[in-house]
Amino acid sequence: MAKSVMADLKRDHITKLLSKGMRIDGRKFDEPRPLTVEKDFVQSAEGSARVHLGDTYVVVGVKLMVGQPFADTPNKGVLTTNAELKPLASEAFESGPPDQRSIEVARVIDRGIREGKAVDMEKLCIEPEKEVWIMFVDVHAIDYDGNLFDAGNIAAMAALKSAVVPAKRANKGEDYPLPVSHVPISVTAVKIGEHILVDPTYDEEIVADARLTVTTNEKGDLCAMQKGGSGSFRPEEVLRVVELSRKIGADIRSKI
Amino acid sequence: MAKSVMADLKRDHITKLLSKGMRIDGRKFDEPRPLTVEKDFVQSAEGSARVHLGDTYVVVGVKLMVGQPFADTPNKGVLTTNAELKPLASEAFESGPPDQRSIEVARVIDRGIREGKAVDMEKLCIEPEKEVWIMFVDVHAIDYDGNLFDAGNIAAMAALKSAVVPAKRANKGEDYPLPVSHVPISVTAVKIGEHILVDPTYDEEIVADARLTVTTNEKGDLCAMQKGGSGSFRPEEVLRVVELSRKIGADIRSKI
Amino acid sequence: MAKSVMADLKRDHITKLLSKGMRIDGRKFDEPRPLTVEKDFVQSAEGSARVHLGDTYVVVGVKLMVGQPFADTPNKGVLTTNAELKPLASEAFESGPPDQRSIEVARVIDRGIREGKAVDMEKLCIEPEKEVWIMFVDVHAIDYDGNLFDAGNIAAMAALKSAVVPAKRANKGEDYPLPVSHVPISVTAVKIGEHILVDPTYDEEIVADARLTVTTNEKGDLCAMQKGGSGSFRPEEVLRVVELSRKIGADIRSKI
Amino acid sequence: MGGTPLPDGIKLIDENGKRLDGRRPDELRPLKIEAGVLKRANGSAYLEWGPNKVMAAVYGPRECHPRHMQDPTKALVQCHYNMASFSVDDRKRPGPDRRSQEISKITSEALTHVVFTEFFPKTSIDVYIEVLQASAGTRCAGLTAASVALADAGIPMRDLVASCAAGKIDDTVVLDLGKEEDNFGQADIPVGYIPRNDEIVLLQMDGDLTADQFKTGLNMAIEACKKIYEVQRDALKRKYTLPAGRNGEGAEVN
Amino acid sequence: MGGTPLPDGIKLIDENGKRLDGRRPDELRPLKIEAGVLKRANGSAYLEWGPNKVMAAVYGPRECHPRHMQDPTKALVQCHYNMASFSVDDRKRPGPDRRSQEISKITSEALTHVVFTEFFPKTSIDVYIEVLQASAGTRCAGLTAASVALADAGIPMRDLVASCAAGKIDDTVVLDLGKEEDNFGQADIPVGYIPRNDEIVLLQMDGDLTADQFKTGLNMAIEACKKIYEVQRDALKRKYTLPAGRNGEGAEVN
Amino acid sequence: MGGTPLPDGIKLIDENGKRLDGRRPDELRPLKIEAGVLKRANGSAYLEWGPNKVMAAVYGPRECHPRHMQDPTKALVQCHYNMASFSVDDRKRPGPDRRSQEISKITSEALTHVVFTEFFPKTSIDVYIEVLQASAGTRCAGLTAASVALADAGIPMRDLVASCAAGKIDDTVVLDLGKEEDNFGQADIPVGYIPRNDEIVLLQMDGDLTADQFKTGLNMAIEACKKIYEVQRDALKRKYTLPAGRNGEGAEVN
Repeated sequence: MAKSVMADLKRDHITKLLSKGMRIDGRKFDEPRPLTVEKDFVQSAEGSARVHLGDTYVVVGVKLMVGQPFADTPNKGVLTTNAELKPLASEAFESGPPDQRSIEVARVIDRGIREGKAVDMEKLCIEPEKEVWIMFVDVHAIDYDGNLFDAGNIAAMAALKSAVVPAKRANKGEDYPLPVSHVPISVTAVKIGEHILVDPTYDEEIVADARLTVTTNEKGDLCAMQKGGSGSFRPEEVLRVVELSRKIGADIRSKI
Repeated sequence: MAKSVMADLKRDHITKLLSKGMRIDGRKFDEPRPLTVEKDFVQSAEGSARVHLGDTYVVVGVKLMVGQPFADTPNKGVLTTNAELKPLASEAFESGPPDQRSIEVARVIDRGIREGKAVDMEKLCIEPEKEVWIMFVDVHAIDYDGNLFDAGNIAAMAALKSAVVPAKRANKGEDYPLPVSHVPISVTAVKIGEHILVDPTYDEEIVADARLTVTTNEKGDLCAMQKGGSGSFRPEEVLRVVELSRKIGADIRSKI
Repeated sequence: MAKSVMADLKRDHITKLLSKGMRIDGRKFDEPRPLTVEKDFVQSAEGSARVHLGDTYVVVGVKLMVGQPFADTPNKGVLTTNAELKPLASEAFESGPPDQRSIEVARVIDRGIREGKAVDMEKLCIEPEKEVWIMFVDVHAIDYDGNLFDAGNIAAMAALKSAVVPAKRANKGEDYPLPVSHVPISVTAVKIGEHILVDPTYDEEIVADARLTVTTNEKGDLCAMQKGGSGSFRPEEVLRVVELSRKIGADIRSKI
Repeated sequence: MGGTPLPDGIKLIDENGKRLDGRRPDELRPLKIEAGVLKRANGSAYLEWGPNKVMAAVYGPRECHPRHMQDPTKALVQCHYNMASFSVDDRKRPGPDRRSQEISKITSEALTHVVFTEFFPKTSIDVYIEVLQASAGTRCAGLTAASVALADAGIPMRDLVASCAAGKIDDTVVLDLGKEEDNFGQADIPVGYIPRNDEIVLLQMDGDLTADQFKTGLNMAIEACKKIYEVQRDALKRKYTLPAGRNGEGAEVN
Repeated sequence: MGGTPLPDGIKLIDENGKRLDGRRPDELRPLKIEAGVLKRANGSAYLEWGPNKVMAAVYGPRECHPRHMQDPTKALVQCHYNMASFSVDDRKRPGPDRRSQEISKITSEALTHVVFTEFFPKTSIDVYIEVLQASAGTRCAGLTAASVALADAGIPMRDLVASCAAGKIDDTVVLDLGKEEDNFGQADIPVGYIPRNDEIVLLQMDGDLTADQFKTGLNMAIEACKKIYEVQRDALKRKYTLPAGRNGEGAEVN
Repeated sequence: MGGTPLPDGIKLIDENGKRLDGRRPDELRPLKIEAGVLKRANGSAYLEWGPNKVMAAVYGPRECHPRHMQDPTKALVQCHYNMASFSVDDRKRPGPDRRSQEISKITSEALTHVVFTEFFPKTSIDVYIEVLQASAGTRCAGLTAASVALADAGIPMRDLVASCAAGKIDDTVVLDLGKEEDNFGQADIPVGYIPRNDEIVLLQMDGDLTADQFKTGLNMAIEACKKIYEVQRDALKRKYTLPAGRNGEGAEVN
């Protein structure tokens, strides 16, 4: 019960500020938090990045291993995205196998990379039908202050951009940079009452009615979208978030 | 405690009726419920059936995939039977991996098919020691009003009879009907006090002392048997259930 | 709470005796319990032993199967050690997958066998990089009165010494005795207050502050060590346990 | 949306603007819903939508287990989406995979919006969606069926949720992708919608769309949801005015 | 009962009516039971039956965990049958498989019938059966050992359950199948039986039997159970009259 | 300690007594610790030790779940050691394996010794150790970081635990094995030590050592722990006297 009372008070406080056009950390509604990206943070990974988006802190490592292609894509590498939302990063996370929340985060990040054609998967084919590179993108939450969708997407893209295919180690020729063709960027907004805010903090997330993540590419086209939360969006609100995402996504892309 | 009080009342009611020679739904002691069988209900399966046995509703799908034979039966296909007793079908079922109840249902149905030599498993051999057809029989409970053993057995046999080996899709020659040689049918009876009733409803099952399933073939021979419940049967009661099963089984067989 | 009160009383009793130089079962501080070893207890295993160390009762079976070597040791067999600490043996054990306690027991026994070079693993190679013998050492606790580390180690070594490689059954030539080169023996001591006792019973284990297992070989050299428990050892205490282990280990080795 | 190229010579839209199964771009596959088909469940609905066959069952409101998940102020709407192992061409291993867990989550969230959860504190309302035969669009089919099952269970709701996807094939925005269109198409936009209040409660998208194409697709899906909504209402009316039977005709579209 | 054909020239019953191991059709393998062999368990029994080696341990009545499984009116008898990984020729993966779960269930049900569960409401009586060496008939061996272990634990019981299988090999009904007979035979009928009241508490069958053959087999198994029952009682008497020792002789048959 | 022979011509110690990375036998790899680096955790520490990168976070004391694990007289210190899947050359499958469970257990026991657990009955103090990059010695690195994180969380402690391993390579006892030394060396002795009271709280060993070599190695590890202890204290002082920043310099050795 105490928990719920706290959430109510928090909601009241946040809503009152919003009605005056203010967010708890002083940002504008369409302003993401400060972003720092440090590529090549982990030497044992083929590609990696450490990202701080405000106080949200994420490390992504990319590993590449030789394996078999799927039967229906015999000349393409394989992408596997996993998100570790462990209690290291927040009291809100639990030990154990991936829960629905971490599966959703992983799948939305995966969808951005996959549908946004971030990596030229045909260049990860070693021998059609026999051998391809399996690409593991592991997203580790280290400190959780909201919006793991975007922090994870940014870190994943930075890690991919820094990655090298370890062909030599596997006796498959010379190493070469991972062929990154596109940089799909996700931008997440939440709806609190009638207000729409981008890049929510944890406190904003827990009082939000609904969430919408939109992933766009360099051309401003859409490659992935995910609505979450038990609230709703009106169609025009969706279109507004799409526009915000295109604008802010371009900005973030320039920082990776 | 409330649960147990309800069960006691239900038991009293059922027992009182039984002592007058009556069942709660008006059936005779040796009378199974009305049966409807709809074959080929699911097009994505190689064979399928939808069965209503009274209000018990079961769907069975048969899938066939190319795989390796077991080392000790190098020229035979492989049978795998699985039962899904999920909370969709009843408050009595729980989510999660198969529990003892669903394992028992699956294994008793499996035993009937296997020991009753329903399918000529040698005709499911593609190349001895190398490739055979793996036959998956998946029994899904949709609405549970007792006696999944028999409803599942009937649906499984109907699904097998409707199944086609998808050889063409797997580049293993022409499609051919699944070679069904025998039609083993199980009949389940329960003992409540001194009374023996076939094809129990859910209410009869939960107040029953013991349960006995007997599976017989066209010749009236026995191929599988399973006693359940914490009560007991006297030897002559077992023999009576065997006779009931032979008689009723023949009747059911004619309806598939 | 009751549990904790009992533990306190037990601890008081044991400590009082220890301060008079006595253990609850009359042993000296550096005296292990009576040991009986029965090799070849299980015919279905390639090697086996039944061991009683006081009232602690353990059965170990060794199975050998043909499999693939690890990439980094292409000409060596593979050792896998597993400990089953199941509720059969004690109220202190729980059902389910291996917990931290049974993992620790298995890994300490494994480390002794592995680092003590008990088996000449190169003689378990059938064809380099292709086929080797996989050796499974399964330690089953049957009755648990403390010190499974040593009882398990003794039973494992006796089982290995009795084992025969079943080459004939697998069409890999003639059977031959498992090539046991060394007999590493572990000796476990606990610290209760300032006292150090070897081969603790269950009651001594649960009141102990800390535990130290030292595994030595025929030369008296050390091959494995494991400290457990939330207490501490002073460096000179560690060295004393090392000396005890070398002395007692030699004695136990002569009995296998 | 693998964007896998189509086998040679096959086009998803022919010269007459017709799709592989003869539909127009904005045409739904045939849809039939029957409410109240199960005895044990508190509410249920069976739906056939093109080749999709989906059963939805509702249990509750009932005590929420485990206790630590109880919400003292409202009911928890928990959806469990499952595909039967035989519902697809290659047998699916039984049990929840990552895809079905994601669908369960977003479906739970969409349904939570329409249920008056505050009427039933500490309880759980469990929605089971079983896909018996799958052919693209099962999450929309499941959400559509689940709404009817909730209403059939007598659970107080703000409104029904209707659900349908739009998509893009051969550079054209179309409605309600079929199986081949899903495999070889360019984008998919599943939408869950409440007509009365013009609210979107489920929304996903994957593939490649311009902002304009997305807008077109979203509107197309919304218009379709309005039709589906009528089929849902008809199914409920039929159940509560006619004597329902296992073999009774369900409500239909097309 | 794979009905796998026997290797050429081998018959399960020879011209003198003797079986592979020299037994007559209605002859049991040697059986030896020792009660009270473990210190930690509240009751225990160790059994050797032909090459089978089985340990049974009983704990309880004790508080039932988890709580929601407690029965306010009686004790829950929970049997856990397990085969050691090294008990069979091909190493078994540790942990319960589907077969052992089925055996645990039917063994629990058989034992529940003889325990005065109503004396111990809300508790659990846990029975652990560990098969150390397996050679056909382990479920009967386990149930037989478990009954003795329950009695050794001092748990009030209506009677002991004795258990034995009949079967069919070379078209002949025989008792207590051995390993080869189980692999190459035609049918198996495990029976759990209470002599005092002529009650069957465990019964399974697989293979191919006429109704008459079944009747013959059932009677044969029942007669054998009566002998096994005496071995069980002897084991208990021996334990409670003689000083028991680890190396003490157990009760025997044959 | 596979004792795998080194690739031809490579020696772990050269003619000048220097190791592969140029260290002397008793020389530590560079060590840097930063306290208080996370916002959500009650305490945290980030450590770089040679190529190892390790994060430790502490939550608690907080209510212990599940309840049946609560100790009515003291707090439970529960350590969860985890290696990130990308922390090693061959990707590690996510989730706890047997090695990490063993390390979690012995680390929990070592930390329990220094925490005044009796001050916080019924609670749990959870310590999460995440190895982001691994290069031999991660359990010592984790224990060292965790001690600082506990102190940073303000949890009353008897003292800090410092941890370091000694080992044997090329028949020489050396300190703090590197990755190749670990792979091709002869023995490893991880030690957790409390300087103030001369207490060993973590101790393992594997490989092949004479009793004298062990004694030498143990002393060498203990002396190193004393240095590491100073680095730990410096990290905490720096945190509590200087304004800490994400990019602020941590305490260092070497």
